Amino acid sequence: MRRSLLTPALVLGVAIVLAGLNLATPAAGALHVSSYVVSLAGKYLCFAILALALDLVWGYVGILSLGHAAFFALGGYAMGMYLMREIGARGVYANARLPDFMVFLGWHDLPWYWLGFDHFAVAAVMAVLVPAALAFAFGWFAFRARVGGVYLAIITQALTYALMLAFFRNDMGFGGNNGMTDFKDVLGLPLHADATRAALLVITALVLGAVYLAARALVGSRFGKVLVAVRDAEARTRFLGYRPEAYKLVVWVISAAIAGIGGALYVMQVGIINPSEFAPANSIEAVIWVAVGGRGTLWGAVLGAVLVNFAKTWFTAALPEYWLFGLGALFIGVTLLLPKGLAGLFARGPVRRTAPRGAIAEEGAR
Amino acid sequence: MLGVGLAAVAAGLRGASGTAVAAPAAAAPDASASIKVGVLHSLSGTMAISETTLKDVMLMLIADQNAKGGLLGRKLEPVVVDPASNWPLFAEKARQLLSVDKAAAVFGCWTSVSRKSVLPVFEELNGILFYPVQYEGQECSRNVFYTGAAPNQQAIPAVDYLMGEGKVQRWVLAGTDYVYPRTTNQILEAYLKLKGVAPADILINYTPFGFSDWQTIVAQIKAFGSAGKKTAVVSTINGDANVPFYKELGNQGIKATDIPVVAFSVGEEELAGMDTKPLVGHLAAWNYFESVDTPENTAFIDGWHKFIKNAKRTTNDPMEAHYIGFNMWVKAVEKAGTIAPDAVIDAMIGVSVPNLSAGYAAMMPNHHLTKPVLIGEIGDDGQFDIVSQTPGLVVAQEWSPYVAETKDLIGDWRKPLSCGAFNVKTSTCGAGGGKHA
Amino acid sequence: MTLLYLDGVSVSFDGFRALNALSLVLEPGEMRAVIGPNGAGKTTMMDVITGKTRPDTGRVVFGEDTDLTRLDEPAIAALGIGRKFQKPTVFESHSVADNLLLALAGDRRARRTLWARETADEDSRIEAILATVRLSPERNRLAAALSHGQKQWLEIGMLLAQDPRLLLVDEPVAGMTDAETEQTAALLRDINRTRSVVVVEHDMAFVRALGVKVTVLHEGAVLSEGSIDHVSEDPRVVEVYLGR
Amino acid sequence: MRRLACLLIAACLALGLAGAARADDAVAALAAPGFERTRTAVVALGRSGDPRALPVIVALHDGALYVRTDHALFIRAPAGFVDAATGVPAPEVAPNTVKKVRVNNAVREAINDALGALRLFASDPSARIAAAQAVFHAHDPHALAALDQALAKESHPEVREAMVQARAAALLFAPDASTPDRLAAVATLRARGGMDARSLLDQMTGQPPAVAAAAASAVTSIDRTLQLWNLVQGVYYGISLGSILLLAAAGLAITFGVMGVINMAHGEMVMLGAYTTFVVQGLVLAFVPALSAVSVLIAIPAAFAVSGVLGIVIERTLIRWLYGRPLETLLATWGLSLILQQAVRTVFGASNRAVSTPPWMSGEGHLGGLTLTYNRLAIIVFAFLVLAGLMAVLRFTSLGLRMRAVTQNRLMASAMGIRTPRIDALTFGLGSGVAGMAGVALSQIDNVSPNLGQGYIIDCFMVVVFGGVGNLWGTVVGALTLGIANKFLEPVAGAVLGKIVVLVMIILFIQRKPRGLFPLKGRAAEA
Repeated sequence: MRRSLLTPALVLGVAIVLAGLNLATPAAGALHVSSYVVSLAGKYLCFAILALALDLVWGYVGILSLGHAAFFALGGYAMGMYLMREIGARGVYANARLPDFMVFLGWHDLPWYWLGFDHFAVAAVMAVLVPAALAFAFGWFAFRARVGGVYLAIITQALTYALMLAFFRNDMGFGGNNGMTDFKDVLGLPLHADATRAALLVITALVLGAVYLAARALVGSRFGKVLVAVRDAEARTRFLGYRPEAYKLVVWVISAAIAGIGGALYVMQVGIINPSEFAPANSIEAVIWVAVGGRGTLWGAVLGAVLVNFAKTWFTAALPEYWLFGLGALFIGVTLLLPKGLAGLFARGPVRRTAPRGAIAEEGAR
Repeated sequence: MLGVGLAAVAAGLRGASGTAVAAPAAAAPDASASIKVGVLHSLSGTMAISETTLKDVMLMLIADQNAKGGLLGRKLEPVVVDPASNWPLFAEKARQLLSVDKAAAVFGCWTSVSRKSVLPVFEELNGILFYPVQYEGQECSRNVFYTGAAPNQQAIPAVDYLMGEGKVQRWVLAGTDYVYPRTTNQILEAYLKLKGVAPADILINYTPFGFSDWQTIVAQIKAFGSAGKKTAVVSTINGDANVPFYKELGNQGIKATDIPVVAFSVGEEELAGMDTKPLVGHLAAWNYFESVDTPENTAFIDGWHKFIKNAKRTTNDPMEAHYIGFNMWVKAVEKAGTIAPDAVIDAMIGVSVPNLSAGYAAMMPNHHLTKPVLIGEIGDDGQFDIVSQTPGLVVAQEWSPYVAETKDLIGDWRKPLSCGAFNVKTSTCGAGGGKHA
Repeated sequence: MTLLYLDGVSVSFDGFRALNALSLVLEPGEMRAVIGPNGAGKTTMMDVITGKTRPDTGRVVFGEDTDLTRLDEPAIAALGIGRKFQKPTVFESHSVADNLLLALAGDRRARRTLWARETADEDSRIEAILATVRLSPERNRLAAALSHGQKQWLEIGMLLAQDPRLLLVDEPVAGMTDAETEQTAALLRDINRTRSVVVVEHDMAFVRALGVKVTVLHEGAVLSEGSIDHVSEDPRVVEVYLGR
Repeated sequence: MRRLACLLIAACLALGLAGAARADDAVAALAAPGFERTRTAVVALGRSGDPRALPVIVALHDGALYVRTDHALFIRAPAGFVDAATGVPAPEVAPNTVKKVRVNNAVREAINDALGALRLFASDPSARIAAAQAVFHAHDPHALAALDQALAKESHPEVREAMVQARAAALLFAPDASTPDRLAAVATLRARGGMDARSLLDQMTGQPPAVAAAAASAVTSIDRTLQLWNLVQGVYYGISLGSILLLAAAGLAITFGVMGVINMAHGEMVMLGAYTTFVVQGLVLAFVPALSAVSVLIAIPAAFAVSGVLGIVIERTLIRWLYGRPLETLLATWGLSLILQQAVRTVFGASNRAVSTPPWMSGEGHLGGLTLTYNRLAIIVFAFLVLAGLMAVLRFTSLGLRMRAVTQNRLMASAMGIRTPRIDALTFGLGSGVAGMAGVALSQIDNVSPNLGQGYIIDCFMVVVFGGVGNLWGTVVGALTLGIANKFLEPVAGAVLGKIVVLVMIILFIQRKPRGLFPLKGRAAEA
């Protein structure tokens, strides 16, 4: 049990230290942590939550989702809608009833699906519920039809792509290409105050820790054992009388909900949410965080998310012209040299055999 | 649960920290150190096509300034970052430029959404952003200087030209589905109706980003244009979608003499990516063309070719905007004698520098520029042949007079008013701008 | 009363007839060996019984009157039909004990397994099975680390844990040493005391060792049936095996 | 030259020298600045019928008309400047002393109309047809006299028809035309049909009621036929879009469909093909300008080679280590695509590159009311040629035989002495090469930019999955279905919504038929 507490404790500790140094030390001081670092750390942790969600389905049941960023973004939008309402009359058009972009489109009253979003609680619930509901609807069909492997990966990609196009449309009532931004405060606390930002960082760390422990309990349970069994030999579980589709569906929905939570925290700290969050590239990147960290180990996923994003931050500033080379090389290197990711370096037990060549066709057809 | 937690933790932390204030962007500059200038343009991803050139032009301008001995006796140091056409990354990088690199001014952004995503950061950290691209207006931040055109500095004169010279009576407003085209079309629609154009003679069409199969839509335009009245297309189609659009125009044999297309986002840079022979005569409205025949422009182009080591590289309107913006910033800093944001922001208003078309650009109290409007026809040499130019300079209308909520607003950052959205009717500072004050 | 009754079952994959109006009757408590050359339809027969493949025509009746062709794998498994694959398939990244735990009869529904805790009773049953399949010392090793023969046994053990009425065993001794083969034969006979078993096998020596009724499949239909001696004298069988 | 001469004579016969005086004023007016004046001058010149008009207008059209500070006009001929008014050589004129007479759209339009009227007497029938069509477009009553002249001596049936139609058009706008004439004209236009006839008839308001009514009914009848054709047109657009998808996806059908490799860098292979086209075009222009019209064709094998070889390299260095781990392959190739994009960006620069469309591929042809744009037509043909080639390779070549052997039963194949690694590499090379050829086609209709590939990769996967993995026919049907569906939804639902609907339909379809339209059957697929 102690080992299981290690990761969350570590994350929380770092978060608190950063927040503390940011607030308690003078801006010029040597120990001072700039609000830039704080918000950056917050962002990384949100991505870590997404990575955890993805690892649950990919690492433990072998469902590769190339559309998980969609659930993340939906959570973000739900929270974004609340933050939008919080702006109230402080928007550009000083319109208390409508968000700026609706005024701009010449709308006169709030669409029904915006009702209730001026309450934080509603938004928070929706941030979990909406992704979960979508995941349920999608998974219900997909897993029943035994769509798997590559096929599932590709239609999840289609899913997020379709959502991206949909949210681009201004008529959707979610701010079109610009999405939602210029948020003022959450629960009356100014979003741009260092204290709030620090608080959000700490809370994100807490949520991440909670999610981590929950996920750990899940995969530790007999349910979790069945998941791994499905990953290793789906047919066998069927002949043992299990219904893999049911297990997949449950974990898929849970995963989507977790992603949603991550998104909700993300939008508060990044201050903008727009359709580009649905871009297939984002989902693929998330998969890569997990791959780099090591699928099938929860802490690996967290590690991967933080490391890759840190690398990205650093690269884009240090060598803006060439960072893509670095990132690309990283992905190739990891998949070639560390099939089990960084976690694989510490993993005990035999390395999982790779299926014999030719299994591809089967994998494809499954 | 989350909310309660947030409130509690925040309260606790505030107690621990006392009052937390954002450090000004350029805190305590020591006289010897170089002055950092942030360059925030996408060098990868979809927007790299347009933005990379602006990064280069900034490097050139900074190099030139250093050759002239820098600024306030200090060297200028460009800080280039790559926001990778990723909007949240724009915000992150802006924050880095201001709070880590302590950039005295940042030149960057192209798309509206990128500007929107960095805006809160600049206002929070009290930085200075120079935004060089024509945009939809409806914004007037104290921390942003809009060196591109507002809708009235591009669209209206173009339409006037077509009505007059082109005798156009029927209009297709085709755009990419995002805020800039929608605002522009909103304004144009109102304007056209004002001019007595029947609603039946206006066709508005929106397409997604990077739209590449224009067959049906071009055919639709063709059909719309065959109703016996002279028809023109006003295109606010963005970036990637333009090349396939014009190629399809060429294929379906729509010549400028049949249905002229006037574009607001197609400049020399975009033309460089097309075979312009089929496009001869189609128009664009800008505040600058490479073909402008003035000594300043010739000098600028030569300098550019030397710097980029490629005599084929074109210049375009946003480059001129950066040229003007940078020179204005230099002037303002010299005027203020410091790079401290507040001083510079105040000093900026009223500064005027030569533009590249033998005129002067002045920074107005609404943080927008006065600009000439040029109409050019595409020539077979990939350049624009200037066929019309507004007699005087046009002052930007940052707030659309055609949107009920904003028709009474003006931006004026001069003290004592200092308001980005001042309502002249109620003579109150609208909440939208109030926060900037 | 019969346990399993295949009635004129036919299956074809784009043109190729894997099963051709196959009929077969299995009595309760019986052990039956099914032999036949490659492509005779042995594995397809298994697939049809366990619901993996839907037959084009024909019925598969289990027990009193359950038509298996209407059910899917988990449902059929729940009825008490266990299957062992040709290639041993166990859960490589689980320990031997966990493999058995997952196989133990019990509520398979997700909402149950979420909260399920391992009971003492389950533990003792696992112990018992481990003993039967001679894997007690391997209890906590990863299945991936087992030898080929051990995996075969573990899989049989999982079938036992399932506590089925009918076992379908596909080539259990493929790749086993003679000693292991011996033990397996004993094991199967042992199992047969309480359950019906169908064994598909190539290894004649093994079939002989089992000493049970033999069905010879050829081109998707029953070619011959009877004791091992009877079928091995049947000229058609000889023709199929030794001819050409 | 001969042609010009006889043309001049004809012109003289037609109109005599009456207009000479007017022409002089007009030429003078040309010299004065201001587009509007230039335009009116061109119109006057066109109507003057003065023999000197044509060369001047032609020169203006070709941008070879220059004006000197003293308002004297000169035509730049290969030999040197020629006085526009007199036609005598003016060697004393130096290029730096004269400025080009500038034109804008209004002037261009006037030029085209004027040239139309003047060329009615050209010796080449096709030129006369073009002229007649120009007059039709201009429908300028002043051209009536010339038209009647031309018709009087015209024997060529098609030319006659064109001229009659032009005459009808002009007549409708002649103030002094009699009602019966107008009615006849309306009938002619109705018979002619088409957009432009419709647009003329649309302007017949304020005419005598009989004419107005006739025009109205003509418009409706034309509209009816147009609607029918629109349907067919929609199908054509669909097929054209489908053929693009087919091209882009054909390569993937090999690498993904046959080999099961999820190649996220597939789009970049296409992109490289497009850039190859750009480079080849440059080289051809530089070294053998004579061939520049066919540089696109030259680019096809080049692109195939470039992408193909790169594909082989990728397979040998990267993919081979990842067989059996398709999901890892996906990640590695994604990384690869990032690298390729940035590499191209570093080499060619971030901005688009211009690939010009050869003359024989630009413009449009008509098939009844159907408009066929040549470059789309070319791409459709190309797509199916590529497909046929691909099938031929798979069916009839020993490579194809080996490929199928390897993909069906690797162990057996290698046991029979097939060098499976080599086959893998070649198969992947083939798929990538085809992608490269797709790039050549795309360079004709889309951006040649580092992001080119990204725009198509998702659609490609959709097509392959929808059609059914490992089945080229499936890919064909998939591509065409998606293309046509898209094009029919676009007008109804709008471009964005249309695409969304298609995507959702695919998602649902995959749920119903997880293995696509034409699934692989048999136990191999069941495993």
